[in-house]
Amino acid sequence: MSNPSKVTKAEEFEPRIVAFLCKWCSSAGSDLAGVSRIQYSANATPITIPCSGSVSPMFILSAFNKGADGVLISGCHPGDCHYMEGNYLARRKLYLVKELLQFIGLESERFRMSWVSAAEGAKFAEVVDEFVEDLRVLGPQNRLKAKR
Amino acid sequence: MEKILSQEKLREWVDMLDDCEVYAPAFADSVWNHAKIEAGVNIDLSHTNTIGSVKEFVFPQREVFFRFEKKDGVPVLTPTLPDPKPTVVFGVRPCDGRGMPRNDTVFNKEFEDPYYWARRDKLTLVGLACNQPHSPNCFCQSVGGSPHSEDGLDILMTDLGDRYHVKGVTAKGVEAMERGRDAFDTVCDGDQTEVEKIHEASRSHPQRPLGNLDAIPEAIRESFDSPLWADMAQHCIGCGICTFLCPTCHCFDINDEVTSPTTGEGERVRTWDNCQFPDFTMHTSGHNPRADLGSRLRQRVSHKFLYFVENHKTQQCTGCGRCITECPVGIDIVAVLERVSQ
Amino acid sequence: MTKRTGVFVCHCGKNIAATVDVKKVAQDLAKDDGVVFSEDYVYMCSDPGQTAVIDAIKDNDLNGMVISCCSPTLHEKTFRDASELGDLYAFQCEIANIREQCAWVHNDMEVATEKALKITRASVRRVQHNQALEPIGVPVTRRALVVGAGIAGIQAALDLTDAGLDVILVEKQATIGGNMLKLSETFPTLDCSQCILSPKMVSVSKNSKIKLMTESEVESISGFVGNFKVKIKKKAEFVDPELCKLRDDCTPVCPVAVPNEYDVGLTNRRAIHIPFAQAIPASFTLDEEACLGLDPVVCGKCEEVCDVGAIDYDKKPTVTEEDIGAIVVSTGFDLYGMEHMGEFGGGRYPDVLDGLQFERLCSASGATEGDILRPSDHKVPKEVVFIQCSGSRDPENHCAYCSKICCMYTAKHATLYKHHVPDGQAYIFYIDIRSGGKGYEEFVQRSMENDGVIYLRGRVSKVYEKDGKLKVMGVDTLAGRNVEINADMVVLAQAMEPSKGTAEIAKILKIGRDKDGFLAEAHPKLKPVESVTAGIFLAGAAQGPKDIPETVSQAGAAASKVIALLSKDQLAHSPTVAKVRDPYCTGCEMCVDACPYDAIALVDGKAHVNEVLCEGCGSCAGVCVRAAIDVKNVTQLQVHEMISAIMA
Amino acid sequence: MVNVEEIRDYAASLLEKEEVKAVLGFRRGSASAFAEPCTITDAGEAASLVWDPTCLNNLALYLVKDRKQQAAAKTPDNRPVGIVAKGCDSRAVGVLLQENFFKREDVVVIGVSCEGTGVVDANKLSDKLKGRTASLITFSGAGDINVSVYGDETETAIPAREILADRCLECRAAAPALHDVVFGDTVEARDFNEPFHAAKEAESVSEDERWATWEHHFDRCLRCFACRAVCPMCYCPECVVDSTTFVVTLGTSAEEKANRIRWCERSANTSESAVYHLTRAIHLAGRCIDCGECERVCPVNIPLRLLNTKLEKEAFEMFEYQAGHDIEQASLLSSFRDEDPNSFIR
Repeated sequence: MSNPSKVTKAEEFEPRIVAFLCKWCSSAGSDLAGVSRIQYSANATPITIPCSGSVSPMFILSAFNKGADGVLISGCHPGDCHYMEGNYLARRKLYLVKELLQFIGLESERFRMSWVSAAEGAKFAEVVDEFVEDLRVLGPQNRLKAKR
Repeated sequence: MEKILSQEKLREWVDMLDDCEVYAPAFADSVWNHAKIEAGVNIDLSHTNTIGSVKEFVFPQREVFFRFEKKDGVPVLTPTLPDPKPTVVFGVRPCDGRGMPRNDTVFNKEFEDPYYWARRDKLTLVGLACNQPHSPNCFCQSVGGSPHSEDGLDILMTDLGDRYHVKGVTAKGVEAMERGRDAFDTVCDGDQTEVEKIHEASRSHPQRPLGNLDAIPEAIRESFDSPLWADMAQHCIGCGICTFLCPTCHCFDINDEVTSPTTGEGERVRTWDNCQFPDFTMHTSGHNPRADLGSRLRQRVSHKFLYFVENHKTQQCTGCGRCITECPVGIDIVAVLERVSQ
Repeated sequence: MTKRTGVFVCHCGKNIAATVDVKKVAQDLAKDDGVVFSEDYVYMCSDPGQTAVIDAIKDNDLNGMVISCCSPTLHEKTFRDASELGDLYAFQCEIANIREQCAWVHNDMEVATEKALKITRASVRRVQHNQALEPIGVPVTRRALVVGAGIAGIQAALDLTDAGLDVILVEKQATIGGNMLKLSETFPTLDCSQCILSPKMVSVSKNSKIKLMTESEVESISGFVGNFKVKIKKKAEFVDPELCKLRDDCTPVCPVAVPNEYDVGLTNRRAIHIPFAQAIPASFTLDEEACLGLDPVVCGKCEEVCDVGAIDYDKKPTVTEEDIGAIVVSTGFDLYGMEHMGEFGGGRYPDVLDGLQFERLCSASGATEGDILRPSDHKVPKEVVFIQCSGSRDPENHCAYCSKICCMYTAKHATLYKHHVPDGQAYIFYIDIRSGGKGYEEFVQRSMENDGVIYLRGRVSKVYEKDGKLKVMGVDTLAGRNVEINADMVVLAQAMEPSKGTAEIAKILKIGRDKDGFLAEAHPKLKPVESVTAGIFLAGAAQGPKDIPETVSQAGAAASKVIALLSKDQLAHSPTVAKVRDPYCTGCEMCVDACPYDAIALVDGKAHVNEVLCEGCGSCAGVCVRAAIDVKNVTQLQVHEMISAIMA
Repeated sequence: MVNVEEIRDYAASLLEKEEVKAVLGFRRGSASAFAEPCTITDAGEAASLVWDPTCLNNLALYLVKDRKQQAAAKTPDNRPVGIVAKGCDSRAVGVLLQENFFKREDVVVIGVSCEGTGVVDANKLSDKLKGRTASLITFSGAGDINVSVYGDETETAIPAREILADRCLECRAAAPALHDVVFGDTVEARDFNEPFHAAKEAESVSEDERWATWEHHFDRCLRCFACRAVCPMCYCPECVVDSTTFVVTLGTSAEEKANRIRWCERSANTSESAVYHLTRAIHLAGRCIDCGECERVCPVNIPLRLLNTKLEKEAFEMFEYQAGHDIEQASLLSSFRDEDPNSFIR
């Protein structure tokens, strides 16, 4: 487990991730990770939203502006959306957001999307851990972060 | 102090100003603008006019007034007065130079703006006379200026082809010349005559006329309720180009930029504002006394050619022509004044 | 205006407190803007904990509350109810999940505490902008839909009508009864399956409150709990059940023979047929796929001979839309395909049968009229090998799970075999015997002791045909030796899997499935008959392998849940619905297109939300470039504040 | 060749027959060598209309302005308006119709095909002249554009493709598909650049280079909001990121006023300007019809069009969606297909 612990060097970079989790699948999936006591990195702070389809691109831009090193959006698998279509709308919209962020040169690893069902506690943990590892390599996000 | 500076010695002079930040025009992104001159970079004074005016050096787009935070429930303010390095700007056109005393007046009238003056005191403007108007929209002479006006400049340079005539206008300017004294040559009689000839020729180029300047305030006053304004603003898009690029527009907004809603940390910030924006005069109630673009155009023109004249006995316009050239829809302040005067 | 927010941080015994410094979280939050009360407590959900919530609200005049504890799926309702008792609007109370999403998944106290602080802080910022909402009252359609008419669906439908509700019972097949209809006798009492099922089937057909729709399937659903609109597609009814007199003039002239589903392929039937003699509805039916073409030019023989004119080839499928208040899904199971069991000769040798085929051989209504004969040569098998866990409990190759009923029905099969063929020998290969259930263990013991069934603990590696015999190569792990049996018949206790079409119906109804494909219950312990979607309930083997008594119990439970739901005059619809900010809306209809519930329409050029239809998914808010629409209490402002709080 | 007289006659007849209350077109102005927008309400004024590659503006903006003015007016004048529209401009009308901003009968589209050319890019011209001003721009038949420079009376011929706007070089529909009348021919083989050429070039460099470029641009942004103000699709009553528009009605509560979300601050620094521009880009996804106005009006010449065309490229390649082509289609972001890209999702 890549859980940051006291033995990690003080200078090791700890990425800060804002994770938008849909209530029905991914938040429930992260609950399952909890129930299953699967240990994973504490770097991602969850915000539970009704559906990945409710994610406004503003949430992502805002998180980066406020200094997030990574932004994760996680929803139900295609076909499994509690609201039937929200994740499909999210997929299209967030594909464009991802392309736009890459286009202006934000490191492509910093924005991530995943489908995590309520039964995929282990996958949720993996997604977070992988993300944290990738962000550790990249270092702090300075490109879109407000310089104040 | 008057000196001659050969083209190739310009760089030498600049290098001697090594404790200063030096700016000069540079052509990039299809436009001339001020660029910071790093060591070894060539200075090109063949510019027309920079897109941004020199007001940016004293009235930046973003000025932090102070930082605030809450400590044990008590608000704590930390002042943030700017402390810039001495700054020298080369290639300032006389119209921009003339803007500066007007800005000084505004920021010094009833309340001395410490942020403005912290920057202004450290700023030296090295002007470059216009041997000919660089745009059909130049009208400096029509507002009482000239292509070689020294007003507001610390130094005025005149391009003599292979060399510059350099005149120290203010003590600050003379000091800057002193620091580069080794680069300069003395002025001979022939040079003096040539400068005068060039200045005279530059004044003889036709510019867009404004007619009788003294009659304009009254004409504007009389037209206050005229439908003309709405008509002239018919295609205005309400953007900030005319005022943001203007060397004398100085309106600003003050905002608290809160970085933490939890602790209430943040900064109080001054940013440019613009009378053409919809919310410029909007009241909390939602009432907007200048709800339409016509009244906003009227405000911009009135401020420059009526209210400022009343308050400060001069126009708040130096005829640089930026607002005309850069307007996306061709709104032309000279044509506007012409119609108002009719 | 800053809200007066209270915060409680729960220890959850040691569950949270072991990894999160709950005292620090509470103390740090006490300093935050808008927080006027912040304390930790050992068990918030306990009676004293809830009382503390009520007292804190009253003593501190709170108008916002954050409980930092376990997942909101567990106690959001608990604390919202407590808040109401303290005279705080329920929707002013939010849960910060610091157990499942923090304490349980991290082990370093410092980092976990930091994260718990962020999570709680974000909720505090959110509550600052929560509106005092009250549930929206929605009228209820007092009518239930039962999908699947096996024993589960039948039981649920009958129980529902007992409570006075109208029921639509939809069945894909031509008759109701499902898999239970195919069984001969049932364990452990060995009563005849049809004898106990048929009366219930007849009750269905005679029940005026049940609208039975066979050869029908749910096509789509819209709406929400209490007010679903369900489109049901019924296959073309070529034979009019009202006119059909069951004279059977038609089948003799039908030139087509196809395997008979009811007999699990052991016999054939015609394209026009009656599923079995006691089918409900009692009518012949024409199998569209098998029929030569519904074209009088090609065949048309059955229509010619039908004197009553019950047959009409021009009938078309129909789609009806029904208003439904609640739904029970009881779509049952299928046996894991024999073709997967190549090593046992499944699907290859006629005398290797699955459990249901063996039931048909034992059944009096089967092809052999209850005589156990080999399908290949109609001889009485003298040695029969039963293989348990065929396809079950084999995560590498087949299904990972235990199918639960096979131990019992294999014991039953062996017993029945011995009753039919007293001089025969039955062998059972098993891994474990799982005989939990009233009278079950005794039944298994009887099969060993009274009927001499030989139980061999071990797996079978291979079954192959040699010299007219089925050679079963196995191992007896108790004796520690290889076993080789020359069997006349092999019966595979195939795993149960969700019936074909389960994935499809789950998708249509938007109810989840578990990793094995069975319909997922909302909570494995506390909500075993609820699906994740409000108003949709689960019954029978569609939810997981189970036997008849369990199925009937669950059907009754599902029915009682529906009855409780539909007994209300109004249902409380969550008030966290979308709201349009009129001055911002330009009527571009992007939200209208994005809404999966058709809950938004333009009224006077502005989007207007039908709050009863809105489920609060926020797809509208996600696409509105003007931010002119928001979901109440999860507004963009609130999310912005949460992001700010986390990143501060 | 488009005969400008035909446009004038048509505009005059619309006004004479009172089929429209006004015609939006172009005329020569006093401010520059480029044409300026005009609104003529009298048939007699039609003679002042011009048509050539200096007619840069997308006049659909003024349809939007008119609708807003009429909506706010005590006695609204909802008579139709005529608009001289290039291919791109007509697509803007298409999107506005798709988004119910006005009705088809509210507008008379006087379509003009750009045929084998387009409009002049002021920045490319500025590069040629190193910032000096063109005093006259005329056209020779040979595909050249003749430019006289202010203060220098000689005339220079510049090959059209060197100073035509990128959007024109990449244009796939130079003749307006949506129109009531169209002047000029549809030229199929324009033989300039492939669609999305500039965006493809911009995305072909490394991530760090891309960021260096955009950091440079975002840093220079003045936040004058000319890009937003000129965009016919930016008709939101209140822009979520520009902070200069503010909707307040009688029903607006004090709380709403206090709680306006500040997605980005007004400060013109890199991060805030990035949020502003990226928001605009994503809010225009599937709505941008590539009129290039944002880029044209930018006083510091940020290549804003690239942000939009990048997304339109993705919309076209991944979702087969083209803005302004079908007024009945569901908008890009409120629709989806099962086969939309999924592999980028973990």
